[in-house]
Amino acid sequence: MIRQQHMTVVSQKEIAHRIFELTVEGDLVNDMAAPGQFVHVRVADSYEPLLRRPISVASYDKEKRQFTMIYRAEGRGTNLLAEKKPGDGLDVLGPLGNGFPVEEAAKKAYLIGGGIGVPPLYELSKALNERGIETVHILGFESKDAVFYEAEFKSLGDTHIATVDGSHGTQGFVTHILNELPKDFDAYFSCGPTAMLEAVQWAYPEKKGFLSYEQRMGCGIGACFACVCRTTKSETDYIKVCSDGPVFQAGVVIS
Amino acid sequence: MIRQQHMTVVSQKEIAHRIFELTVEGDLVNDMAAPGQFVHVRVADSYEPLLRRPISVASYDKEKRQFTMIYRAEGRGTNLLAEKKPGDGLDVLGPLGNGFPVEEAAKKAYLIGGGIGVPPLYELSKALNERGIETVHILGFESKDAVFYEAEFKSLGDTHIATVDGSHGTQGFVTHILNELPKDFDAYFSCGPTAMLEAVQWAYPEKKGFLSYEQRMGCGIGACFACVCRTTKSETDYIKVCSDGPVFQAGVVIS
Amino acid sequence: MTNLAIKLPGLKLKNPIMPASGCFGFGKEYAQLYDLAQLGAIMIKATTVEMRLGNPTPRVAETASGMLNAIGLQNPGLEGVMGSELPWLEQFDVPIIANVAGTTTEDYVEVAKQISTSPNVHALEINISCPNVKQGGITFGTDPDVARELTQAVKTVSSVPVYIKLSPNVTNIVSIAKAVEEGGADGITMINTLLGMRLDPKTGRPVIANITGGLSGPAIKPVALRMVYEVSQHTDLPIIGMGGITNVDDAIDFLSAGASAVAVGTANFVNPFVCPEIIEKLPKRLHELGFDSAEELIGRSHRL
Amino acid sequence: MTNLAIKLPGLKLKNPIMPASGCFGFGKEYAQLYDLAQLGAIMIKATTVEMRLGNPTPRVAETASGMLNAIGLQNPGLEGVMGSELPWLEQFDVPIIANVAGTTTEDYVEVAKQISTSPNVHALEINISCPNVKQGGITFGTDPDVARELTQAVKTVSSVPVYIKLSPNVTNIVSIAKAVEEGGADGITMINTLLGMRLDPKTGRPVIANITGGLSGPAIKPVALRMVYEVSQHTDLPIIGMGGITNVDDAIDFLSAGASAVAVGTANFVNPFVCPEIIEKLPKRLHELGFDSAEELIGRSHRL
Ligand SMILES: Cc1cc2nc3c(=O)[nH]c(=O)nc-3n(C[C@H](O)[C@H](O)[C@H](O)COP(=O)(O)OP(=O)(O)OC[C@H]3O[C@@H](n4cnc5c(N)ncnc54)[C@H](O)[C@@H]3O)c2cc1C
Ligand SMILES: Cc1cc2nc3c(=O)[nH]c(=O)nc-3n(C[C@H](O)[C@H](O)[C@H](O)COP(=O)(O)OP(=O)(O)OC[C@H]3O[C@@H](n4cnc5c(N)ncnc54)[C@H](O)[C@@H]3O)c2cc1C
Ligand SMILES: Cc1cc2nc3c(=O)[nH]c(=O)nc-3n(C[C@H](O)[C@H](O)[C@H](O)COP(=O)(O)O)c2cc1C
Ligand SMILES: Cc1cc2nc3c(=O)[nH]c(=O)nc-3n(C[C@H](O)[C@H](O)[C@H](O)COP(=O)(O)O)c2cc1C
Ligand code: FES
Ligand code: FES
Repeated sequence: MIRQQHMTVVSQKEIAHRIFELTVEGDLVNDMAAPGQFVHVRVADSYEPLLRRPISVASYDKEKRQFTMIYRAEGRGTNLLAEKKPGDGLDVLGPLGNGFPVEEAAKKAYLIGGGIGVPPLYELSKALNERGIETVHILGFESKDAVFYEAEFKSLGDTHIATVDGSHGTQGFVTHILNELPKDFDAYFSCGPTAMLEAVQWAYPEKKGFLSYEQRMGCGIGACFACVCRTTKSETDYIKVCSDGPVFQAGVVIS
Repeated sequence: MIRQQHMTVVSQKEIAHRIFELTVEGDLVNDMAAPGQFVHVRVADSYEPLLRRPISVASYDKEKRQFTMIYRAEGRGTNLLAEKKPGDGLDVLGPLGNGFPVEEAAKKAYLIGGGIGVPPLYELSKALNERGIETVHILGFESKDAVFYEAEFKSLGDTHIATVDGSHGTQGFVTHILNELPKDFDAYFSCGPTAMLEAVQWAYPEKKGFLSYEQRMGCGIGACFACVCRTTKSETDYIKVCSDGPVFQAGVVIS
Repeated sequence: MTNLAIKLPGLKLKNPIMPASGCFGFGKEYAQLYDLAQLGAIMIKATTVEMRLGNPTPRVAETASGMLNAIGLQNPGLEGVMGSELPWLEQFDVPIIANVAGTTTEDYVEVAKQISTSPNVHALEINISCPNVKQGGITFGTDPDVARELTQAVKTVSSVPVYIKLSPNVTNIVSIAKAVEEGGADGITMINTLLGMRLDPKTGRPVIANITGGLSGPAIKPVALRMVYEVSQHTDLPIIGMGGITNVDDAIDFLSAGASAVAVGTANFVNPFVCPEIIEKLPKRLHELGFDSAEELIGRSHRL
Repeated sequence: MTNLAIKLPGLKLKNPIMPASGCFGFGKEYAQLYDLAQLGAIMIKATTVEMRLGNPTPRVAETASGMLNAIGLQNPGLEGVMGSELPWLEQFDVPIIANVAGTTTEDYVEVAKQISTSPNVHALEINISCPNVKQGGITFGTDPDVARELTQAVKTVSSVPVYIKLSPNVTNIVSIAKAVEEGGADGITMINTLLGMRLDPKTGRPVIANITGGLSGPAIKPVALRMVYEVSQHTDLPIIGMGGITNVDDAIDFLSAGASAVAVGTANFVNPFVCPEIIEKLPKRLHELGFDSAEELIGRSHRL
């Protein structure tokens, strides 16, 4: 069920340069169904900024009724979000969308993330590992000071880091790492910039893959037609990222 | 000199129902020249609310570089102001306008205030007392729970309180008290709703009086012509409350 | 008890609050959140003869206290709307106002004729004002003669009362309103979005793929309110007012300005429960203001 | 070094930033705060033949990310402005753009003729768009023929280049722009305020004594930007753009959209130092964006 809830900030921490880890608490967490879902957050009780901001669920804990978001403070809204302190309220609409289908992985999965696309892969990796599936993490960042959750991912499986400027791990993009790795996995899951998703998709045309897309959003629940993409099915077919996605099987979305 | 300064909140206290006493610190205080001046406050670093809010200086202390405002949290802006906590920043433009001419009182002065017009009379009373002038305070409020600074004014001179509902002091308006008091003063100073200023003005046509006016403001410094009033001088004469006032000699302003 | 009911041509509204067209889809998504029967009515997304896929993305951009959109009338087409969306909405006891769009007069006539026969469609809202379709659309709303003729054409075929949705992007909105009144309109809905644009300061490029978009939200409320105030004084048609309504006091303002009911658009995205919340708060607020019914409030600004 | 200078008819601007008319009085107040010689130019408050006392108060009201004003062209009249305000401004090395207003063509001609002879007035800005004067004013800005004729009349008498200030309250701003171009205008300034209104939800009464007022501030920026973008593509006249500019990126947006310089209005009330702050930040921002001069940025949105 989708709820709008005034949740409470439990903690907020800058875990990399302008990257914040924000944990909030409330009953809404009970309805979270799969890694890869997102929430639509109202950052201020003001008309400016007006719209909610879509942020992925990076991890959740139903027992504690808490979930964590990881986001980059970039524009007006996310910078305001970064000012929230423990005890503050936060208006959250969610959980939204359909997450990654963990049941589609059999033995070994590649989790490929770029920048602020990395966060949802964390809960995904935990879920896959719980099912006994081996996970390999290939994560790309701008530079060393933007890298986060390396240790967390390492504790769940092999983890490879690429940075654009080479200041940490391999220099270049995740695709540079992928080229070097064996193709011995049965499913891949990816989240990041659209260009990265495209590249990953092309790299493994024969594998089962699931990609999480981004689009500018209005409502976040499927009513406004802001976030549509055409699909490969037919000339007239389209999906809404917010309610049909954000995760889609590789090969479906025309981006 | 008028400055725009990012001042620091020292304390904020609800001293009566939805009436807040807010003290801030910064060099801007050095330029305060007279009781009755005001500041133009930006309550949020947002476009909404957009405009600054004019608030009188209730008291100031140049040594501590602090001044105090007393205001009613009523609309959008003042309610946001009421959320400020010690240590928060506050964008203040001031000091603005011309204050009360303390030198115009010889021996005994009446200070007549209504509601949120009462605050500037506090600094004024202190200044008059310092000059050895006897002050009598006639203060009107809506009801008992809106009364503030009674003890403070009492420590400076005779203090009479009227409340509209009679829950404290005399029932009725300040004019009810004025009718009962001797006319043995040489100057009066008044701040409050325009209707009250009018009534006071009519009550003492023969006395020297100084009234502090309110108008909706844009710039607060005299540039936009938002806050004008016609005067009794001539058909074409007008004043700007923000820069020519807010204090004017009785009989000048047509309100 | 405060009476919220409002009677308008074709519409017996339980209350004067309804979601605005394009901001509520065909109701399905919001039905997950609350019972749609609470609403005064529902203005569904624009319907065109054929299915439309709309504009490329990005289709929305945020602005100060507002947003731009250029959805481009994406909709499943007359067949899809009548075959599946409207029947699905029949489960709720709520009148539907069908928003009709097109490129030519024939388009409008075709959609109006057919969709007005749906059992739960109680009125049509003729969208002559959408700024996001390149041909047709916009000109209908900016020329009084064209607006009059379109109104007449649609009136001839519609089985239910016809409301014309006015564009604010005009020099003289009263002249358009009078023209559609002459054309036989039963009511007016206003305003649609103001034409606007946002650039990315880094690249200098328009943020919206369609370059320009329609501005909505609190930012436009002063313009909308002024136009409702003007039009309500110069025509006898009832008005459903909209533009930036976000809370109960905004709704009160539009009724005071002369609207008989109001629609809430963009605010649904900010607070998906905004319509039921306003409906819940309205009786208390009316009571505080000394009114026994919503109806008494209509046009009070003119009487002061 | 980043070059901020811009050359426009009659104006050698040190930089493209200036305060907008009516938001800066005649400069005296802001001169207490900073050296006016920093400014690209100053657009002074509207001047009419005779002194005007303007509208009753309240004259301003706040709206979401904007404000309404109905000052009503209060000003000391031609004599006062030429006799005292303009001479006072001569102490600053900054070109003055005199804003000219009136009720009849003769009024405009009279003010233009005289004020254009002041030594520090380098250009006129003809305010055919003020929504707050009841007769005249507004209609000049909404009819292309009337706008053309007024432009011609003013051009005939003016000793300095003439910029026409356009109203956004029109169906087709390009047609007005083209008309004033035909009339011989040297440039365009745009936009003036959008006509709007605010009610007090408690009483139902308009907050502004004049009932309606002009909407300005960040709320209108998307509309202003769209109009500058359109007009700059359809006329050869240089444009001084304005509407909601509050920071350096807003200024960048207007230049990108096709303005050759920009004016800052309402933002002066929020931050009295906004103009010098934008001027200070502009070189660094241009450099970051990869430009060596402000001029290169002009109209870049069209070239992408
Ligand atoms: C399904 C989904 C999940 C996301 N998860 C995360 C996450 O876990 N961590 C994270 O840091 N970011 C995430 N993003 C991107 C995040 O939504 C944007 O970074 C954020 O909205 C930018 O807001 P702002 O206030 O910083 O920028 P502004 O420039 O002020 O934003 C202006 C408007 O543009 C929209 N916008 C700007 N950038 C984006 C973008 N990249 N995607 C969608 N809308 C955008 C904003 O939502 C807002 O409406 C996600 C986006 C989507 C669609
Ligand atoms: C010179 C001067 C001194 C003042 N001193 C004090 C003081 O010491 N304590 C105090 O509580 N109040 C004082 N006021 C009144 C105070 O400015 C308003 O109460 C306040 O602006 C209301 O803002 P809001 O956000 O609560 O209301 P909103 O309704 O959100 O305000 C909307 C707009 O209207 C303006 N406005 C609303 N009410 C008034 C008003 N009464 N006067 C002027 N503008 C108004 C606001 O400034 C704002 O621009 C003073 C006013 C003036 C002109
Ligand atoms: C995303 C979006 C889509 C819209 N689609 C339509 C539409 O299909 N038909 C229509 O008549 N108006 C449409 N509108 C306009 C709204 O119905 C409404 O007139 C306008 O947004 C002003 O109201 P608001 O400020 O409450 O949003 C749309 C508005 C938005 C924001
Ligand atoms: C208080 C006020 C007074 C104004 N007076 C004038 C005027 O006298 N002449 C004029 O041409 N424009 C006048 N304007 C319009 C501004 O010059 C400007 O065009 C408009 O406000 C949009 O810019 P902004 O959003 O930056 O304020 C006035 C605007 C305001 C807010
Ligand atoms: S954001 Fe509204 S449909 Fe997806
Ligand atoms: S508030 Fe601008 S002149 Fe007084």
